[in-house]
Amino acid sequence: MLEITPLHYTALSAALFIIGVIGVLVRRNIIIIFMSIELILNAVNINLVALSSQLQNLVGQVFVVFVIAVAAAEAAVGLGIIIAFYRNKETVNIDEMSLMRW
Amino acid sequence: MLETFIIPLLQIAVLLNAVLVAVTFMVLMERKVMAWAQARLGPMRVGPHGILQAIVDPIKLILKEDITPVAADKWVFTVAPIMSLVPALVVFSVVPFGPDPLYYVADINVGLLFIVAVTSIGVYGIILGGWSSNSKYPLLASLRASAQLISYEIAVTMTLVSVILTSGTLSLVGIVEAQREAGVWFGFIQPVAFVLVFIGGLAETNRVPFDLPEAETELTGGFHTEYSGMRFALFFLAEYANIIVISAIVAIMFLGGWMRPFPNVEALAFLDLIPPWIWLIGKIFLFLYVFIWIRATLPRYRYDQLMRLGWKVLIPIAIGNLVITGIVKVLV
Amino acid sequence: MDLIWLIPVLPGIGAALNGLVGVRYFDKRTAAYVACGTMAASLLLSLVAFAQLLGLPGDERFHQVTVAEWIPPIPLETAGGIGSFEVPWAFTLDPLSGMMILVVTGIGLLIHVYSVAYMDHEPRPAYARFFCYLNLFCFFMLLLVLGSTFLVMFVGWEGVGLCSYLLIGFWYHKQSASDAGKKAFIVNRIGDWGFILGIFLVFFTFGTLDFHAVAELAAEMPVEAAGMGVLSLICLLLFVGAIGKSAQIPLYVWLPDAMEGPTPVSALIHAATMVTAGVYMVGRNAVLFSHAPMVMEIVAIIGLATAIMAATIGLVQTDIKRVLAYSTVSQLGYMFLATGVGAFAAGAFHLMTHAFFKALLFLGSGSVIHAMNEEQDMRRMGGLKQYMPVTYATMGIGALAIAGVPLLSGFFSKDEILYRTFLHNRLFWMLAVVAAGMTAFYMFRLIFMTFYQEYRGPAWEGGHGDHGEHHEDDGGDHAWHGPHESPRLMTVPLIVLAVGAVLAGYVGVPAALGGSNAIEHFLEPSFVAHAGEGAHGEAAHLSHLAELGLMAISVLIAGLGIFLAYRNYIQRPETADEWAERYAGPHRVLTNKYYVDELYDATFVRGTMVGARGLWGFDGGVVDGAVNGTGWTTVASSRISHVLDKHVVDGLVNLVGWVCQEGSYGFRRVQTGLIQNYAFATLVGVFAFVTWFLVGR
Amino acid sequence: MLEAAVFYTLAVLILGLGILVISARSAVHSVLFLVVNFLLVAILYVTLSAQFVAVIQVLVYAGGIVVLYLFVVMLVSLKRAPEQHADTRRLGVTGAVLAGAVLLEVIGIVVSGAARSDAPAGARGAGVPEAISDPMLNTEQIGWVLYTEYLIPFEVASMLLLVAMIGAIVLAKKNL
Repeated sequence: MLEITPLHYTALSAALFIIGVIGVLVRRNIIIIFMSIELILNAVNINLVALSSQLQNLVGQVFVVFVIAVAAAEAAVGLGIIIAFYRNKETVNIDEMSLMRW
Repeated sequence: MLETFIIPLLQIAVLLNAVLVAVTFMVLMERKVMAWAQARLGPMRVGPHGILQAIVDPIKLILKEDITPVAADKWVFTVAPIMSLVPALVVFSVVPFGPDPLYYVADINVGLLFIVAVTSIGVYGIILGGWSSNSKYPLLASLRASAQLISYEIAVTMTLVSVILTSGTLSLVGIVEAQREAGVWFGFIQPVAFVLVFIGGLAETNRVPFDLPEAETELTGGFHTEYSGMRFALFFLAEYANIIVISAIVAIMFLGGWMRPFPNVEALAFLDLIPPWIWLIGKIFLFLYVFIWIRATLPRYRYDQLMRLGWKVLIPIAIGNLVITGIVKVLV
Repeated sequence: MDLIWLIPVLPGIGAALNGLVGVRYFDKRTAAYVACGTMAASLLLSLVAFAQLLGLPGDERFHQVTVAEWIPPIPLETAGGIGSFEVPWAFTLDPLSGMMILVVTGIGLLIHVYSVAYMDHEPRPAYARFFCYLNLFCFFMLLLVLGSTFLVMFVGWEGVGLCSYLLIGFWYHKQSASDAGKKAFIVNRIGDWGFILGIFLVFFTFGTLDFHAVAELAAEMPVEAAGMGVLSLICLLLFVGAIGKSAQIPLYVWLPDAMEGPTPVSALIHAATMVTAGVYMVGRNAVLFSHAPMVMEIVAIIGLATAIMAATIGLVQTDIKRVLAYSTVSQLGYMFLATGVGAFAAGAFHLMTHAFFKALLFLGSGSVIHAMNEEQDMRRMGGLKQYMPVTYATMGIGALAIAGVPLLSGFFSKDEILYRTFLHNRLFWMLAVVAAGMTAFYMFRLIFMTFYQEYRGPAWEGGHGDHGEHHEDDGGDHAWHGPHESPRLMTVPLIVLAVGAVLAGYVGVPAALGGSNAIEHFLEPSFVAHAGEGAHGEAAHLSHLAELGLMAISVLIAGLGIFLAYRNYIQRPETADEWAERYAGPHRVLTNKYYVDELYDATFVRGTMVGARGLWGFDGGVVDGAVNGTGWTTVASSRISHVLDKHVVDGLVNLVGWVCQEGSYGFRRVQTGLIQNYAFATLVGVFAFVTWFLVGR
Repeated sequence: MLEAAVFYTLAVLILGLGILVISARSAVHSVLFLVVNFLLVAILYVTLSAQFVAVIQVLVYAGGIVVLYLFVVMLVSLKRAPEQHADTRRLGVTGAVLAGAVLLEVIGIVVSGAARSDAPAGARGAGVPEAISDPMLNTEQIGWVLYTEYLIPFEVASMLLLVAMIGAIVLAKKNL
């Protein structure tokens, strides 16, 4: 228990991941949902870095860089969509974003 | 135990105190220099030539009533100044005052990047401070400040990359050593970067002529209009600490840090009698003086001019400088 | 001599120039110069070639030039196994073709020159077109003459047929002209059918199409004295072709109608050159025919019958050109008679002399027609001697020559034929002499009706006669000022031809008259397989005295014919009508040309029409019925298919759609528009996967 | 011992801040917690001797992306609470329960994996030049891998960022 193995990091990662998932599923403010998604990405990153350290392999850290780049792109476009949506509907409630259903 | 905890803690304590004292004296210095520039005397009452004013001012701020507006988000209102000050102080942990490990808290291999990263955290303090006040002028000021910060951060970071290319390392100690090996300060190799970083530093610290977030004529007091007492003092500290940080970075990167002028010229060896940390502090003071000098000299930019300068002038020049540096680096 | 291929090509170039460029861009002068220039060049070449030919020893007068490959070797089955079917563009110059190219180019040039004036009324494009056709005709005719294989000759053969069609129908806006053109073309088809079959058989039999090779191979074969062998069949088929082209019974009907074409055309194509192609072809294959005596007999009989029949029709015709046309048919009959009795050289000799005097006569008649403002009926002429003396004189010479008056060309060639016929069969000789007498009669009837008697033609402005009878002016753009002598361009060829008509006979003065019959010896190598072998038909000989006697008889008969004509048309012009009344039946038959056209019309044409109607009815009733039935069946079946389609297939399709629709009503409830519920679905998947992973371990 | 203490402290803080992020009533508070969370994660990276990634985490995440969130939160000044309206069909609670179940399962896997202790220790991926022995060389090594082996993905990522930038501008502009 006191020796920190990669499995500890994996457990931490899984827990953070699930927290993010719960955030995505439960909250209705779409901005917070986005932040939950960032949490999920961070959980993944923790896993990557931990395993990179464990395996003495830098590829994990390289992928963290890519994940961050994708997260930045996602945030930029996603928040742009939110702003555009807010301009029209004056709301950020995800339950009110259902115009395209039948 | 000694090396991992005691010495660093001592270093941190010394550094923090030094910075905080330096800030108080810098306020005095600013007032004095401004006064001289405007043919006034400045503070003269407390101590000889008002020197003790530097001690009196903080005491005043600490003793003042700490007001929290009713409509404010109290929690955030409290956190904001801390988030503003902490990054400014953290940055000092990687600033080397001399070649010996005793002179710096840490020499990490991503030092410059660390500085950039940590200073970028400082923007939270401004934004949250303005937002949590729940008042229109602070909100506008904080939006202005954060936009300005982010814009100029791009230009400054891009410029720093060209310096990194020149030195070949991210470590601040390494950069200084690289200047020793090069035999010349990077300010002469990278004059454009020098000027750019300095201008960017002016903007990042919201100094004249880029002090729009604190433009009294437009926004009364800026993002800290609603602040008073100790929390205001923290913002104040953070701002001046940032100025010192910028000065220190510019001094380290472009003026050889702790080294004497012409470190390779044996004839000037007598200058080594002065300890390295004094050299660095001297250079920092030089820049602080220039900051104040500029404040006393230049008028304020308009906001659109500010943004145009950042995006359409500085960033293109920074990219061009980077490209040229890269080409020269490949060719030489 | 290696350049003989240029002889046909030059007029071809002229034709191409006039046809492709001239019709649109050349003025009349240029077109005329191009046409006459190429012909003159061709004539010059022919003369040179002929001179070179004469320079050779008698038994080496054979020169063959291969210009290019035409049909590359193709293995084909023949009687003697697999043969190689190979046809080069090869040209042969030997005495026969040498004589022919002189005739074609020489008379061709004269007629070209004549046409320059004669066709002057034509508008510019038609003028160029005319010379294009005329040049093209010369090209094909020379190809026919010079071609050293059957197939090259056939190309020329068909080409001249085409040009004949084009030139007969030259005034295509005239119904009768275009009909005549079509008639000529279609009647010729029958002959060509025989010709091409003959060619097939030649190749199948001998494995080659080269005349010389065929002749040498055929010479090896036995003479088919009794019965019909393959050689006889070949000769018969070839002769069918000759009949068509040379207007013999029963395919002569197109030639009189061909007179609808311009007169120079009649002179060149339908008198001097093309119609003699049949004779030439038979002569070219003399060796083959020599080996088929039975066919020779047929040739002689048909020639004789044609000679007599055409002559009798010629007696009563009133159209000046038709008289000449029947005369041509008759003379061609003579030529076939000559070849039929084995006197190939005599036939060729007569061919040459005939070319001169018949061309002369046609051109003369053209001159008359020209003078009479396109009038062709002799009954509306008369007394033209005073108006056009040159024409009168030259035509008179021509008539004397054709009538067989001694010392003129016709006398020598015709008497040679009669003499050889006499040797062959006396009955033939008698009939031929009668025909000769009739020839003399109708020729002089023509001369007398045209140039003597009173002027019976229409009046002209400023002249005598009343204005009421003023003839329709065909030209329209120029006023007619009465009969007049033709321009120099027309009279000069007449004179040249008249000289030719007088002198041409002297190349073949018979031995009986102290001559050496040079032409016969000259031509002889062309009619035998191997030079120097000697002629077959020289079995019988008469004494010179007997020969002279025969001549005297034929001259007497000719004189009688001339006298009768003189009596009937000069002394007592009414006699002709009296005779016509007295022998009304025969006269009517003759006037109507033995009703042959009507007969053909009733049998072949009507038969074809009836057959076509029947087929049309079959087509309309049975074939169309079948097609319509098929269509109806299709429609009916498609109706059924439609019903099936609508209810079964569409039903299935609609069923699928309905099922999808109904199903989707249920499933669309899943689409709540709540993004988090979709994310929940993902989570369910994750849960399932992780569970599987946990349990699976 | 020290390592374990640092790890557990960081883990508790990270998870606690994560829960605060998703449970905070005010979006601004969420953002604040998120920033702190990211900073703590960066510290975690430092303990794993991944300094470069840690700095990037601070620079890009904390200093860039979250600032963007903060802007948006501030711009979207809501007249009514964003969570006011709730669709009746949403499966939020079920989802949370299911997510918890997944977490339990994963931890079960982790625990059983730890019990077996046959983790592929020392298993190294192919194509990586050397071990991360010297922390001072971390940045250099990452740069090396990134600019040689992963050059094309790197460039693709840059294109992605460019496209995202243009897209964001197009979306945000009222009228282009």
